[in-house]
Amino acid sequence: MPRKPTTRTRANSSNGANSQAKLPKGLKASDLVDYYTRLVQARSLDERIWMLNRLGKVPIAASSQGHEAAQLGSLLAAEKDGDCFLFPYYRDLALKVAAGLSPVQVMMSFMGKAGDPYSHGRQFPLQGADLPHKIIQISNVVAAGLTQSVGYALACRMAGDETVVLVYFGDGATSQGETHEAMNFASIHKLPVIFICENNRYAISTPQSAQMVVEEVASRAASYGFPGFTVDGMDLIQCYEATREAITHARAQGPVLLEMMVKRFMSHTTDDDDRRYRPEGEVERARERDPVITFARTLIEEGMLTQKMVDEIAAETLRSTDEATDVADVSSPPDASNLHDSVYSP
Amino acid sequence: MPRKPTTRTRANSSNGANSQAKLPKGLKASDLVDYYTRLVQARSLDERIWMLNRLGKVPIAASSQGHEAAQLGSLLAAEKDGDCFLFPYYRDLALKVAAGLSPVQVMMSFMGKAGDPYSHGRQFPLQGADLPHKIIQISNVVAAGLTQSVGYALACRMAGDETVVLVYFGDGATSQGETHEAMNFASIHKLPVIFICENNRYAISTPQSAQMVVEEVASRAASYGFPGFTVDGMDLIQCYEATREAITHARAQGPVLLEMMVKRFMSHTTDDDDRRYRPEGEVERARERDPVITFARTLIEEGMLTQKMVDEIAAETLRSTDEATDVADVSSPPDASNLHDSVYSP
Amino acid sequence: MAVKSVIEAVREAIREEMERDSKVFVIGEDVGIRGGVFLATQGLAEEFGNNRVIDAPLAEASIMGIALGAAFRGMRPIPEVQFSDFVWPSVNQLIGEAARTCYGTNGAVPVPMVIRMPYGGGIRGGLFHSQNVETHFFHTPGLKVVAPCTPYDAKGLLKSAIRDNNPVVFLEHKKTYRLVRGEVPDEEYTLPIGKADVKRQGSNLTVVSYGLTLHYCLEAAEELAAEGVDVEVLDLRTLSPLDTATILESVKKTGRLAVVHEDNITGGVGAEVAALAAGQAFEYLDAPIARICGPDVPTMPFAQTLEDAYMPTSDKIAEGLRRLAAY
Amino acid sequence: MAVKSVIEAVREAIREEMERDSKVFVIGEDVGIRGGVFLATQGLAEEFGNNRVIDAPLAEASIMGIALGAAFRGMRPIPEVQFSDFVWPSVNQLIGEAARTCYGTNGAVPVPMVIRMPYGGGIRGGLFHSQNVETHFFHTPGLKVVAPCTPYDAKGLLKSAIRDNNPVVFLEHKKTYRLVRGEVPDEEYTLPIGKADVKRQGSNLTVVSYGLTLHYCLEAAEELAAEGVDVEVLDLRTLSPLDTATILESVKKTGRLAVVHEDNITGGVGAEVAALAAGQAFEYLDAPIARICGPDVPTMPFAQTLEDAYMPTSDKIAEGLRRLAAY
Ligand SMILES: Cc1ncc(C[n+]2csc(CCOP(=O)(O)OP(=O)(O)O)c2C)c(N)n1
Ligand SMILES: Cc1ncc(C[n+]2csc(CCOP(=O)(O)OP(=O)(O)O)c2C)c(N)n1
Ligand SMILES: [Mg+2]
Ligand SMILES: [Mg+2]
Repeated sequence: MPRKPTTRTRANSSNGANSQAKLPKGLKASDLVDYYTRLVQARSLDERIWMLNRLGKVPIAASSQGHEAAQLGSLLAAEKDGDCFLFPYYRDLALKVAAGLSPVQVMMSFMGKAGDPYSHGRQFPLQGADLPHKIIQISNVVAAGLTQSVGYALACRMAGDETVVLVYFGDGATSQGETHEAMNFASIHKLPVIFICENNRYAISTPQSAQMVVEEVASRAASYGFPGFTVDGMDLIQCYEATREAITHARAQGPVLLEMMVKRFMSHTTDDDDRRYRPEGEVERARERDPVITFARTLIEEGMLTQKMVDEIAAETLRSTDEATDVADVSSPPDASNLHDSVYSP
Repeated sequence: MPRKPTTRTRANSSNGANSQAKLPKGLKASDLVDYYTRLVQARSLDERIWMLNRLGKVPIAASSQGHEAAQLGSLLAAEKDGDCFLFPYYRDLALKVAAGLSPVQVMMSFMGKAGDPYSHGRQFPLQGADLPHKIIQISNVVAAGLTQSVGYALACRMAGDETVVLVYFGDGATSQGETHEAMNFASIHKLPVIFICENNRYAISTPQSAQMVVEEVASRAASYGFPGFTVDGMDLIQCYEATREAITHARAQGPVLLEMMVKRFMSHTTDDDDRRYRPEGEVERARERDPVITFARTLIEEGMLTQKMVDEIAAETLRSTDEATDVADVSSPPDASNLHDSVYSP
Repeated sequence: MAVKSVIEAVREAIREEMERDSKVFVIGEDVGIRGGVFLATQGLAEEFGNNRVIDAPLAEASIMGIALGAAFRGMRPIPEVQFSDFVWPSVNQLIGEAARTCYGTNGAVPVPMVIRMPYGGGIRGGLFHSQNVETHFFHTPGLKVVAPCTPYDAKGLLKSAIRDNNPVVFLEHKKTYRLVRGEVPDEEYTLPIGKADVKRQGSNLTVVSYGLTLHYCLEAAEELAAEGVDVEVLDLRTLSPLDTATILESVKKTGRLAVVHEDNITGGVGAEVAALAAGQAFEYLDAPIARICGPDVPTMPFAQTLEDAYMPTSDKIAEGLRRLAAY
Repeated sequence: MAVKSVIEAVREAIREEMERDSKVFVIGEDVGIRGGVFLATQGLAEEFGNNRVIDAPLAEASIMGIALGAAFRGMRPIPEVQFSDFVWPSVNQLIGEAARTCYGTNGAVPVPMVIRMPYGGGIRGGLFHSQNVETHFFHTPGLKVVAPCTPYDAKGLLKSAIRDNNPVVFLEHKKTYRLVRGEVPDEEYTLPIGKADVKRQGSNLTVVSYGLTLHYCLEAAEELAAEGVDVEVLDLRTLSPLDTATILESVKKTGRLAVVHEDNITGGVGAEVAALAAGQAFEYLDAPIARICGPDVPTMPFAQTLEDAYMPTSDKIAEGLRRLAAY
């Protein structure tokens, strides 16, 4: 492991098209089409959820719109690797959806129904655990998952596993002391943890400049003697590649910090109104690099998709979203008696 | 303020003599003699306190032996500046003594007598506040003083003061999340805080290698975009000069991290036995650079002191220590009724 | 007098005290341009500048420690914890340091600071946005704990808290913020910390509560009045120091005591109130002391059904009081 | 059976469980080569290696969070908090996360972990090495809290705690470590969590306590026996879940209840015990419930005079019991 890590910023394609001319290492065309489909499905659900909030059917939601390329690119790398465990955070809607939940399960969770796969309606949507898809997110307390993910990695090593742990968090979470503690411990024990910072340059209303003096979160990896990279989080393939490399490094040599530069398209949550604090036009400009659009463009350019297929995918995912909404809407909430279950484990 | 700080290691005089041929900037010969006297007094008290512990008269003590040059060098800079406020930690016995307490006050504090100037016998020795000497140390909870010192600096700025705050801590404290939070906040607001790490490469029994991967704590200043320096903490004059420069920088441009490399001569506290975990001969080797000896040698070489004066100082300080011990020993403990006072402020 | 909401009363109190005393300042997450997530500090950054309304990085321990350090230097900081659920990373500074600063310096260093926290449930906040945290601070000598339930009390007590020379944990029940409205005098006033308030006079039994559930107790009392039971409703307002005199006086008068709170029953504030009465008004008690409190599960779940099942509602309270009256 | 000290019993329990189950590991500050500052883990690093006895950096939040994360993966971590006073930086992981993990995942993720903490005063530890922290965890559903006072109980309960699938806060009173000695069976045994123990049978009044003060209660009981008052001394051993049945049974038998603890009186565990009796054994009570507890000052000061003034000693307890018996 390099003792003096350098911060490497990967090429930033300013036009929004992915820079890869050929298939990225380890992927088939069908993988990309598959992930495009998951991306569109996630986006469709995300938009619908926001609307359902306005209709009073979903009490709260944090949107992943604008973060999806980072989430799905890293997820794709984890899936291809086959032995990764994920500690996402509350903004990782697309990640959690794409990891394998059905649209119905997603909607159940957002409406607080008994069918919620994460917590049986006890927690905020998609929070708790989805063990079948190797995901744990105990809370939405910012940065609380970081030390836990490091402990998980430690336990995997103790148990003889080769598992690599991916833990996700925002730029705001980097201010928490526990982020420092987690990275420090992971570095001392050279644990296979990839710290993925989805940097959208906001913690609710607080801009990055009020959170830190440094330009790049990735530069802080130097404090722990492990590598840190800043990548274009709007570019799914770049995120895939960076994560794939990071997984290899992590398994062999220890932690990596990946900073993925993303844009938050929506307000912080459905409870927030970002017009209070966001410069006009910022979101519009950011949407020019909407991963749903740019990824489709790339796949069409590469001949993996046609416009017709794109349209079909859009129609199909929308149908799933509609159906899921209807099914979840009429499904049962958890029974009141459940209140007292599982305070303790047997 | 430099955005990309570099870590500068100042020349290490391996023979233990101070490298300064002339008087350091801003100092008179009498200052150095004065500080030598304070150093010897602090050492004398420190040794006596340890002995009194073995005699059952002092329940607990953390020795500053081996850390004195760092503590007194920085104190001298603060005193010469004239507008500094100090947040020391539990190992800063020499600093607290040299800041102006009488030997009697020191002994009162260690014996838990009513004359304890820091807490009236409520706290561990020399813990609480010594406002006449501009010192606050609320607790011995490791790293708890850092954010407080940053808040103090913030308040000074709000009040229009030019005060610079010096906060002291060990290498162990750098692992605490709050250390990260304190440095991060100070950097964002460019507050006049000097973070002084007395690095003795141990947190009780835990060597630096089990605490962090980096070689120099000072390198972590880069994470906050402010300068960090590693200096020889066994060299009082070097610590003076580095702190003096840091004060100027801090007042004009914001935080500085000063790492002072020191040696812990004694066990962690009177409760500890470092033979359990310390390589044989380590302390003996470290004592070759005992600041009490090397500083005397320098002052003799520079013609500021004679051996006779050195002997007189030793005799005089010992006499003070003896006297202080006797006075404190027969003085009264706090009255039991004091238990209920000052839980709240009027 | 104008009718205002709790959040308006809180905002007014902060604004007036900032105007009155330049040492008062606010620090917290999103308190500046955003005005706080509940808008308690809306407009203050514009009026007093970013130096007195400081948007902190997302790090509660530093918010608390920095506020504390500023208090050492004579400032009167008002740190905001965005939701009480997020106070935990900061409690070393609060329980460990702030609460013991005055004591640990034998009175040399007072800590004039008010830690504001929106707390409590009933707003679909789930496990991490509904927490009742009062007991932890109630059980910490050196802290004062205030938990008002009306705009009038909130404003008067917050102003007193800001002028107090001790760390005051000021608990604002989120659900009351916009729901509870009431008259607030136009002229300046403060209310004493440490004084409970009899919100309803009664002779048959005493209910002690605070925060949101106080309102539910008043509703329940009305129900029981219709059934001929005259309930006295006592609003603690301040949890610490506890107004033991007012509690004991009421219990001695009615001979029957119920304690109601949203927080988990075991080891909650209600346990102390019950123990107080069982120790110092024993001869006056005509019935077992009733506690109608949140169950011992980790706060309110997200689903409506589960949240409802958790909450001590006016119906549940009325039922408990009915049983107590009938004993 | 051999006579052992509390610290020996603790060490044996950890050692035996580590031997029995390779999933058990220790993490904390100075737990390795140093063997912990109280030597609770002495020799374990040599025996089980540094991978199972991990010297952590000085950062309690990470110690707790890392232990918790390891528990998610099926390990059975035993994080050590060097002194209970230093638990505060870590309580977000403990109160916020660990306690709600099982509940917040609807039972999918159990948390088999034991958080060991030396706690309590009487050892000239001053304000920051004497803290009684039990109430904060007692009032946190999802945690279990164990506080034994003899070597026999310590060993049997620690072994059970390690085998339990929930986060157990295991409180070891520092002053008992070497002071309290007692017989410990040579053969393997465990004791059930959640069961109080009648340490002395009696018929005139019930004293409920735990930890160091339990021993003082036994001394006071002997004093009163000489005066013809027959005191039953009940050792809670487990604070959470509280053994309400045993408490109520004893109170119903004697009709008089005193609760004794070192922790601050207001809002302490004693308040809950008193509230329990005042709610569920009201008809059996012949006297006001007495609480003989630490005063409401921030723990024990350093000076001997002040520490003594704080501490509920056997004399103070005897006096309280005498008054209760005479009521
Ligand atoms: C400990 C804690 N403090 C405060 C909050 C409230 N809060 C929720 S999200 C958030 C901002 C997080 O920003 P960032 O980490 O950048 O993530 P993003 O939402 O931008 O993806 C805040 C302050 C919280 N959930 N946890
Ligand atoms: C939060 C906290 N955890 C643990 C301790 C116990 N403790 C006291 S000093 C110490 C080691 C500190 O090492 P370092 O910061 O390097 O200072 P040094 O003693 O070496 O000067 C520990 C673990 C404490 N006082 N506070
Ligand atoms: Mg962000
Ligand atoms: Mg050290």
